[in-house]
Amino acid sequence: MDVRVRDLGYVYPTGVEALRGVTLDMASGEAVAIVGQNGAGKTTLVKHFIGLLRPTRGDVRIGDWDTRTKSVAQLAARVGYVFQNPDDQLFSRTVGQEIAFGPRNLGLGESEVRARVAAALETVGLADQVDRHPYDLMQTQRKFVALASVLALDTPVVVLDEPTTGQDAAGVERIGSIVERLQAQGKTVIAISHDIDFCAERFPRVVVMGQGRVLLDGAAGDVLARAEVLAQTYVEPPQLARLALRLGARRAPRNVVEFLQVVREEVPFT
Amino acid sequence: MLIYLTGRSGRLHGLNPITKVMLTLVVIVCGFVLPGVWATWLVFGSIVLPLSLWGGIAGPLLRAVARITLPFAISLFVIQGLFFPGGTPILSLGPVSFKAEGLQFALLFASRLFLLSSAFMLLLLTTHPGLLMLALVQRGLPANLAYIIVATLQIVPRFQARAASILDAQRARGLETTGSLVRRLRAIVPLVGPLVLGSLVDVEERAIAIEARGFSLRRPKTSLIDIPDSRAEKGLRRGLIIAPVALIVARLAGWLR
Amino acid sequence: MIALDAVTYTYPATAQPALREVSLSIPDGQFCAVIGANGAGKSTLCYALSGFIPHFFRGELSGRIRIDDVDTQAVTLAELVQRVGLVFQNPFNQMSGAKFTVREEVAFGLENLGVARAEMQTRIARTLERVGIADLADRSPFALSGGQQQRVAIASMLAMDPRVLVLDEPTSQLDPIGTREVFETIRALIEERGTTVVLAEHKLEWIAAFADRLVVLAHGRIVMDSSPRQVLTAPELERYHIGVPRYVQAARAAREIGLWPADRDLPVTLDEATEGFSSSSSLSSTRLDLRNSRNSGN
Amino acid sequence: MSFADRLRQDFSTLTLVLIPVAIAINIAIGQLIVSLQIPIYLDSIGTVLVAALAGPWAGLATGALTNLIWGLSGINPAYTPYAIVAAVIGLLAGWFANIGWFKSVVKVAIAGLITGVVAAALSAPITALVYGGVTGTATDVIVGLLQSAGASVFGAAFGQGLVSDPLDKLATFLVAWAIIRALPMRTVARFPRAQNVTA
Repeated sequence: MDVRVRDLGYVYPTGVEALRGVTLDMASGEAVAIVGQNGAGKTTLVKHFIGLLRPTRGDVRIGDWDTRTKSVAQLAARVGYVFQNPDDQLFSRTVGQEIAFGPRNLGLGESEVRARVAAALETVGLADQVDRHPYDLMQTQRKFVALASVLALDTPVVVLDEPTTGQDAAGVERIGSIVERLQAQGKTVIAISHDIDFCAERFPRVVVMGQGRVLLDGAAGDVLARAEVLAQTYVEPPQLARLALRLGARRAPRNVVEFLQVVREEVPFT
Repeated sequence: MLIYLTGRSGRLHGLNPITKVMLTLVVIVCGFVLPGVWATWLVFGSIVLPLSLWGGIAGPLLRAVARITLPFAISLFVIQGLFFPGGTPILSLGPVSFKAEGLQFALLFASRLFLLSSAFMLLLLTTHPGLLMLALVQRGLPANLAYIIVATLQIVPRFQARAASILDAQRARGLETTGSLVRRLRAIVPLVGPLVLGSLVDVEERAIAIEARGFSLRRPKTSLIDIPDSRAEKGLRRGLIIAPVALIVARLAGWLR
Repeated sequence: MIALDAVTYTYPATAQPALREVSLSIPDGQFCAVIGANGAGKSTLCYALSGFIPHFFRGELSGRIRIDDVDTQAVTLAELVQRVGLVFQNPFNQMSGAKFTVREEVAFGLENLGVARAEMQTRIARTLERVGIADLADRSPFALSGGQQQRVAIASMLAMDPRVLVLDEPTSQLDPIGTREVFETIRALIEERGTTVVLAEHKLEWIAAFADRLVVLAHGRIVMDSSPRQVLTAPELERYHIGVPRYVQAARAAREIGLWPADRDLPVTLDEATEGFSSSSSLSSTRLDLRNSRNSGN
Repeated sequence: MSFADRLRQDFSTLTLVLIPVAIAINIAIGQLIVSLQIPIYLDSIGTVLVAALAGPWAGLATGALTNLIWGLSGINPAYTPYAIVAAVIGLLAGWFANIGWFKSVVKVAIAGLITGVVAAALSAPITALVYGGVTGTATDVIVGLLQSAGASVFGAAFGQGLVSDPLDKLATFLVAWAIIRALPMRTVARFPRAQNVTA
């Protein structure tokens, strides 16, 4: 489902102007990473997608819906939002019940709820933990419970806020493959992340934000090569991109394969 | 969660917290020992009001006191005015009537509440709770007790912030928090649950954190902050003890009626 | 000097040990990093080193843990905190809650130790300066960013002057700026004071650039223990699900196709990678670029 | 075990960190209930939690301090005089937990009702002496009705308490019990009186 943001401005009740005219289009089947320093407006922007914040000016459309005319609960059927801190949502005694909460709110039947819970747990690799107490799991596993609880809503748009925080290599790998799978299913996947290597490797498109504006928006390989613009919002290019740029490349490779390609094409060797 | 007002000049802020605690107690004792409505207002007018003006907090103080005492005052005048046992009716409202004794009773208690809360507010608005606790610890209050009080004052605002994130997280999962009473009641568990569970689970890590800082070392603790205490203030405090004691004695002896 | 001798530990009410036969000796002034998949025993090791295992968590401990020849089981936790400082993931949970300013927060531990006021003031000023948060001294600890709070937590430990500092994933909840702040603080600390540092971390890039030694945990056992270079370039690293540094991956793949000299060590830092790749390049212009960009990045 | 040792064990560092959280729970839920205009208080859930997990004395401290904090924070100083009642609620809850009444829902409910009656009896003199018999809430109508039926100010205050307190403490005990059930065992097991709430 398309997400359309038009000249979005947002001023917090405290008077802080968090967004100063953001325009973005994200289509079905797209995976977009939003990067930028804390306070750049990333979270403020994505909170508009599910109606937790209402535009001060401009508008946000999720498919044919204008977010200003829909309640958060209605938007929850179209936009799944995985919060950074899983502990802000856990209240059930078992992982299974926790994940069933969202689908029940959507008014689904019990058999459908059960099927969705099972599928979501399978996806995040916690199928054998369905009867455990969420707090008996490690925080990084609880993050997967929170992710599963949103995947179970099966929304056409999925927003992930700092999904890789605290995860080990296997966890990051799993989240990456979930992103790619959602994208392959034709969903719109939007992630906020400080983990720039993760963004480069898993998201074909990167949006760079700084001081409430979009500084850069485009293919990851082009955007992440613009070290001087990234530096304005305290983002460093990914490791392999830094290496390639030092070696004289003009494109930012997203992974090892691209790195070798870039080195061969752009850096002259004997 | 601090109602302590900084940035207001005035010597009241600079007084030793113990002096202000005693002042508050004296005001409260006076208000309850002295007979009649006039005495409570006399104490307010002669002690609390001038001090609050001196401290530059009269406005906030009156606002806070009004907020606290108004619901009680309304209840008092309506309930006791109408239903006070016995008494002389002065104004009839259909089957019930306001009675003079009831209204007097209401006026007395409303006045006392006003004095009581204004004395508290005088202390709270001009004394940083951290400093207050430190002063009390230096006078023998167990440090653990002070820790609990200060920690609570810092946790409550954190709770409020977390409650806001939880509200967002659950609404994003389709939880309806407005509408019929049943709907709102149903929302309580998903909203309160994460707050209570999360904060109770966090207790372990927070205990480790203060243990790592030597919290349970059994040796005399020192203090970074030094609380000024002048000779004049010490004298003032001695004087402050005399007033309520004299009043209580007088009351018991039957000199005050 | 830290010495673990065949340490096996099981948490209460669990069946499997969290640490198995761990023996480890860390000399004074060493920066020892610990990596491993989540659940491999990193946090448990940190708690064992700082005495919270067994004193706080109880459970079953066998083997011996010594800090400077003091057996941690033979003394109380309170006595240990003067020798070992502990910093962990969640910055917020490390604020004592008992204090209203950063300065007082750092003083909290010193007050418990009974340090005299004048000495306290000197130590606090010095520590805040060292950690780079002197400008935050009068702010509320709760009004700071995660990175700033984490530095307050580190300062609070340093002020107590421990010889050993144990850090359990201190940057996992921080953004890149916060991560840099924490690592630079640790580096300065080791250089200036010779503190022994044990750091559990996931961020291989930073470990490669900073640590003296790297220990790999898997299922509660030490499976690798060597220099960061040797560990991070070893083929068996992949077995332990902790990832392989990108520069190692890139150089390894490049070596297959002749873009990285077969006889050259695999690189673990950006500088080494740059040098290696440009050494196989013929164009001097590339070398020139390299020299120009040398001062940026780490 | 001597009483001093028992106290030292009950007031472990964990308990000292738990109590502020419990007080914050009292205040947060108390305020929520007020804002929802539900005619009970539910402002001692945290107190009962502490009493069950860390014993009667920790419960007593939590209750008393909660009312002190209501005042110190300036949110509602009018609650402070009821500190004695809150302390006794904590004490009683701890005793009930000690004799094993926190292991079945029926006993928890009975403990709540009994505590409610005691609370009403202790509150009445405070309400009468400090507040002239009213509480500044909707239930004051009951005071009016009882007084018009011939009750004294004290009697009416007690009557009002009997209507609201047992119900309130019943709900409070049940919610606290539900929270303990919802906690992971690992967390519960850390507290000094964990055996009082686990089967």
